[in-house]
Amino acid sequence: MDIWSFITNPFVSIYELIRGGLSGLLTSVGVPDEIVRLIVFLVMGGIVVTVLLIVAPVMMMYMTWLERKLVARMQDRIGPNRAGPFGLLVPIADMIKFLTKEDIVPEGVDGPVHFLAPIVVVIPVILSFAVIQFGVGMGAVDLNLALLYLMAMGSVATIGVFMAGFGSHNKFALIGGMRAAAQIISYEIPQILAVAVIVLLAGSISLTGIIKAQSGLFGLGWFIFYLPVGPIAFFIFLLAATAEINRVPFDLPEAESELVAGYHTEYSGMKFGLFYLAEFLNTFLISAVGASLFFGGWQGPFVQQVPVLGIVYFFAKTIVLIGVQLWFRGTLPRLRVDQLMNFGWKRLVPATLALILFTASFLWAYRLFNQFLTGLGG
Amino acid sequence: MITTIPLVYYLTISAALFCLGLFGALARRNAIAVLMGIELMLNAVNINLVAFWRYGSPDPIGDQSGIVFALFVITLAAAEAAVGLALVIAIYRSRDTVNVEEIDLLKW
Amino acid sequence: MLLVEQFTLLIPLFPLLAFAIIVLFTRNNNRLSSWVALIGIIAALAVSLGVFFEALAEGPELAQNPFYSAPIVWYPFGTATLNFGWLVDPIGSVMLFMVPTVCLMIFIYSTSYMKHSHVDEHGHHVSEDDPRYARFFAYISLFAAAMLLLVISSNLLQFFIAWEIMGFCSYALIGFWSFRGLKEHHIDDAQVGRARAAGIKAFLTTRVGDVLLMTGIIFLFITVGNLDFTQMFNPEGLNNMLLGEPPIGALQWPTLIALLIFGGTIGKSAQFPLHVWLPDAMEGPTPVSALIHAATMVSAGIFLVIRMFPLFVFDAQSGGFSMQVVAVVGAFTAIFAATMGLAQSDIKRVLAFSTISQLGYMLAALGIGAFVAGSFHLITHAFFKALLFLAAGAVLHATGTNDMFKMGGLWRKMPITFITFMIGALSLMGIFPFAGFWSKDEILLESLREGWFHGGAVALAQFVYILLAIAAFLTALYTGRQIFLTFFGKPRDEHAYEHAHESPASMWVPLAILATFTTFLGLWNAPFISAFFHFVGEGGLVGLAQPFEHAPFDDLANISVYVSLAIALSGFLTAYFIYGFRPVAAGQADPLARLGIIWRVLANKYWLDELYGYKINLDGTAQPGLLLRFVGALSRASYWFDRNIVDGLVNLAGWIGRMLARVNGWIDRNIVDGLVNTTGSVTGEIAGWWRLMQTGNVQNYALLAAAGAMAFAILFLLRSFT
Amino acid sequence: MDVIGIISQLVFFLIAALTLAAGLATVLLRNVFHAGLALVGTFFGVAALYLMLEAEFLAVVQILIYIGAIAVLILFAIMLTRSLMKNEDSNINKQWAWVATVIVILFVGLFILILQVPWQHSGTAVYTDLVPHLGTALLTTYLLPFEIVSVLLLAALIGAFIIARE
Repeated sequence: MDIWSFITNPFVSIYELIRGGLSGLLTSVGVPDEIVRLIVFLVMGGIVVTVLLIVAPVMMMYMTWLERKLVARMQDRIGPNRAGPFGLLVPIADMIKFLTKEDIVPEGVDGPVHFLAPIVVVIPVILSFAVIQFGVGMGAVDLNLALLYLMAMGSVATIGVFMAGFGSHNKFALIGGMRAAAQIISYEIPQILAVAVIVLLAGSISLTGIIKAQSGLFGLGWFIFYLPVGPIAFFIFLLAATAEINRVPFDLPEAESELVAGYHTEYSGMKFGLFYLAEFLNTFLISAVGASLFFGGWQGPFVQQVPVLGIVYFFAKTIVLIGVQLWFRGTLPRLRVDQLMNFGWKRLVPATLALILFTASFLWAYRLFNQFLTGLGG
Repeated sequence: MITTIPLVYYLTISAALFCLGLFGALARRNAIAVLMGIELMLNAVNINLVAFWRYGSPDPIGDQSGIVFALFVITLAAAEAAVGLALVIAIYRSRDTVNVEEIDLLKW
Repeated sequence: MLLVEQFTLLIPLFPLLAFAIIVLFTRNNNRLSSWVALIGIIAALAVSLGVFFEALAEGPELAQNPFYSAPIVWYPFGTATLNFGWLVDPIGSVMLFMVPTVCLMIFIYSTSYMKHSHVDEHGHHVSEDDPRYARFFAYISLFAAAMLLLVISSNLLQFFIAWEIMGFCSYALIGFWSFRGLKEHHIDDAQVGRARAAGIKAFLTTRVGDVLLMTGIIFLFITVGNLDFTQMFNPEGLNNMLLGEPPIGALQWPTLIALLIFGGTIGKSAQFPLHVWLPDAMEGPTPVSALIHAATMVSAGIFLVIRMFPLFVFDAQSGGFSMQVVAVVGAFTAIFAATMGLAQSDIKRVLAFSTISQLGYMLAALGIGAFVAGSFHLITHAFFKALLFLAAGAVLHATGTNDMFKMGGLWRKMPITFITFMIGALSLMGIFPFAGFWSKDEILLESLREGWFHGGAVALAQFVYILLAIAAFLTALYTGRQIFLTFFGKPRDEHAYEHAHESPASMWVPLAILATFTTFLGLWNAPFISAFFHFVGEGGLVGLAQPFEHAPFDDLANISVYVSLAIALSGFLTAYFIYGFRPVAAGQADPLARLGIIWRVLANKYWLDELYGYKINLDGTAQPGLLLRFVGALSRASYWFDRNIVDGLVNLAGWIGRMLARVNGWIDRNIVDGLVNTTGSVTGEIAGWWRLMQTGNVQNYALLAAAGAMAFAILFLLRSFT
Repeated sequence: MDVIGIISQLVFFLIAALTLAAGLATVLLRNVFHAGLALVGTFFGVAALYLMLEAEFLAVVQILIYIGAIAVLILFAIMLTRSLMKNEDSNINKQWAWVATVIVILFVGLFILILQVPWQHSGTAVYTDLVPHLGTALLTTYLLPFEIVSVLLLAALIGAFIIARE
């Protein structure tokens, strides 16, 4: 391994070094091959998971900071500015607060359900991170069913929301939970259909495949540029995904003016912190997925030569998309329940169906045209 | 990996799950619990279909009929759940109960 | 190499797209809608011409290696697959040249024709669009799309789908004025009634043929196992039909199927006895008549016979008589319709009967095996008949009436229309050198040669020749009558004459273009050139390997030319002596009416409408024909019979029964009841005990079912293990 | 048997035990909501079994449809009909003893049957992307059932809507 490739691709290089060293060590000690592979698999998996589990909460903490800053600017305020420079230590203070606050369990709650709900909400999100491709060759797993897997994980979170709403023994929580569940299953459909458009374009349901399909045009052949399908699909995806994770303007399940705090009304301390974590990780997740599907993920100029640029591109795109969602939050009012359901079922679903039909027929015509061109050449 | 677990294991689990589901469907009072029992039975059947595909088919890649049938079963289960639960809710609205024993308009 | 052929499927797609766009988006904007339709048909024409020229470049070899691809898997079931695609052979490519060209002319013409002028409350002449202008263009676009789809169909089922779409379009367009909005001044209630009845009549009459056709297709699929034109006629498939029991007596399968398919043609191409719808179809707007008569609907029927020609040939070779039937029906219809055409006063109806008659020519030609002559007449007829209809439309648009006895002397007012109409009429009569002359003469020549000079006498061809020759005379006669009544003599209705004016450019330019085609198209297959024959006939046909025999340009041909020219001229001269020499004055009856009873027979169209059709009166009312009335009367009679006699018998039986029942009742109450009550109470006791099984609890039932199933399973297992 | 084999058997037994335990909880738990959650657990276990059988696509579909749709629907129905099931004396009906007898016999019979039949393992280890083949099979060989199932789904959609609306 020469120094240039180490500099241009440091993370993967370090990973490869550790793996090579470990397996070499074990083989030289005389451990059978099969066991070596098993141990290396477990150890390297552990390392990747640990890195992910550290990066994700840190990311989330600074997203809360970003949200406060941005929303404050939109509301003509300064935002956090006391703890540390530009208030950069506020998230840390927040975390300490969450960890040290008393965990109140109200009377009459359904004990195990109430206890497990925040965990069930957080786990699918973290599991989803397994398939995200953070850079060139930097995904925990390169699953060939990655998109389907992401959708499946997104739908599992509903169970957690249900548990929180039902287990709290509180009518606000119950209504919030039911609203959340109805909203999630309603908006799951346009989301999956919008993603299906991209699947049609890329001809793959693996995230790597989709990102690779956008490598044209000097790393800028992103699906968002596929007019007119790309922007429309992206718009629908963004709306549906925002609704699916219950953020403004679709934050009815936790509408503070109607339902106190929705399904997590009865949570405090670190359990509330987990809900909070899940919400921000979800925001990060859908931004990352959106960036991968529509903006080429880690694709960009010179990424083939300098792979580490991929991480920069990926995070830049993701943060811009997060910014867009925060912008929603800063500017848009909340919808009513009937408006929400009507919009989902009567506007988004038909629109996405039409879009799929259009894309498919367009691709068909394009293929025919290509055949024609081939005929010309022959 | 596949060779280390005999087919019999899967069939046994499937049989056990099927029996549990049958018990749920036949012995629970709550109509929704009855539907849950039926879902368990369908799942058991699916395990069988997939296991037979995996172990029994001479060409598991080219001939995925086990998977296809499992997919159809899942689809039918979804339709069944939707209609079944709609019926339960309709009954609940008109008779204020979801206890299967009280829903006996056909009684002698 | 440029392969325009790859884009054949786009041809019907363009007008279809135009239809969709008009219906979905631009229906509120008349001008835009007409442009959409025009662009659609122009695009179709462009691609069609590309395909046509490519086909010309391929030459006669194209017949055995047609442009063919069936990439669209419509439905795979079992081992058979229905694939849709395109098939362009020589005659198909010529149709691809003819159909969109004529359609384009009609479309351009319609943009002006569908405007109506009337006098508003201030006394000004106002010209405004028909209230259903956009809809009209949507319909004719769909019509053109269906016809183009039919022409390029690779599969009989695809063909049938297009065929049925056309059926619907004809219904919608013939009945186009079947209701009337508040502001519609140009139509009256009588016309609304006629349009309504005519639309239904056209639809239902053609339906009879369509059902026969569908039955034929089903039988064909059963016996041959394939509906693809390229694979249907392979020898094994055809020979399959001869295996097994013949369906009805001596009628073998190929004959039956060919006749059923020909039934479709009879309906669609208005052959006797299903021709009754076509004259009434004149209630639609004139461009529609032109579309139906020239480019689309009736041509589709002939084209069906052309496509299925190998089947007819096979039937003839295996001893069937389907081709004879085609020839006899065609020849008979040719003369039969021509006689009726003599006695019509409506300018469009004369043309309608001439269409029926000319279609008869084509079928007679196909029936005696003169494939190329029949096909060529189909093409030329499309051009000159479209021309005639559009010119007639210009006349009635200008005069506001379609009664020829209210016209007269119009040549001064409408010179261009007159000249173009004359060209079309001369072509129809078969006067040298117009297109109709060449194609019609060829049919006569072929039948003449077949009948007497081709190795012995063939009675069928002789019959055909005589009938067609008489029909040619009659054709010239009624066409001459039409010309003299319409354009010559003194105006018989001053108001209509005053109102008349030359049409705008968008109406006469299409006329001029069509007239050009009519003048020169015939040379394509003139005996000394025969280019059309080389292209279409020399390679045989898809599914028919042997080429058609090319008749030499010999003495017989020369004589035949003079004979047919003489027949036509004599007919025209007869017309001149009756109508032109001493013009019919206003209010005077038709000179031919002196024929008396024969005239009345002809003018009333042999009373066929009254016999089995549906008579549509001028005032918009309609009466069912005798057959329909007979069926109606029959059902009324059976109703009466049922009410009075059957019911009476039943009532009598009832009364007797009641009397007996009284006696019985006593016995019953006193003796039987005792027994029954005993039985009943015993049963009741038992049942009261048994019914407890019906708990109404679904889980009980399910448990019993599960236990029962299990018991059976255990029984089965025990048996299999021991 | 090698180490990997032992480990995979251990994993299998773990999954099997969890699946059956969750299934048992589904049919026995008194609180219907808890039973519903146990049902979710069973679904997860079955998905894991699919993974053991190398049917990844089906595993993901199992999670997406069974957990994401069917289980959520069931939990919804439980919430909508919740209030009446509070003070119920028993969650098991009167015929439970009969049912138990029947299922025990059934299970024993099935188990004997499973052991008796000489199963033939013809499957070889195949790790390839099965999904393209599956998609092709669905749209060619199984096109007719596929279309019928889609019509059935539409019918169920409309039917459920008509039945459940007020």
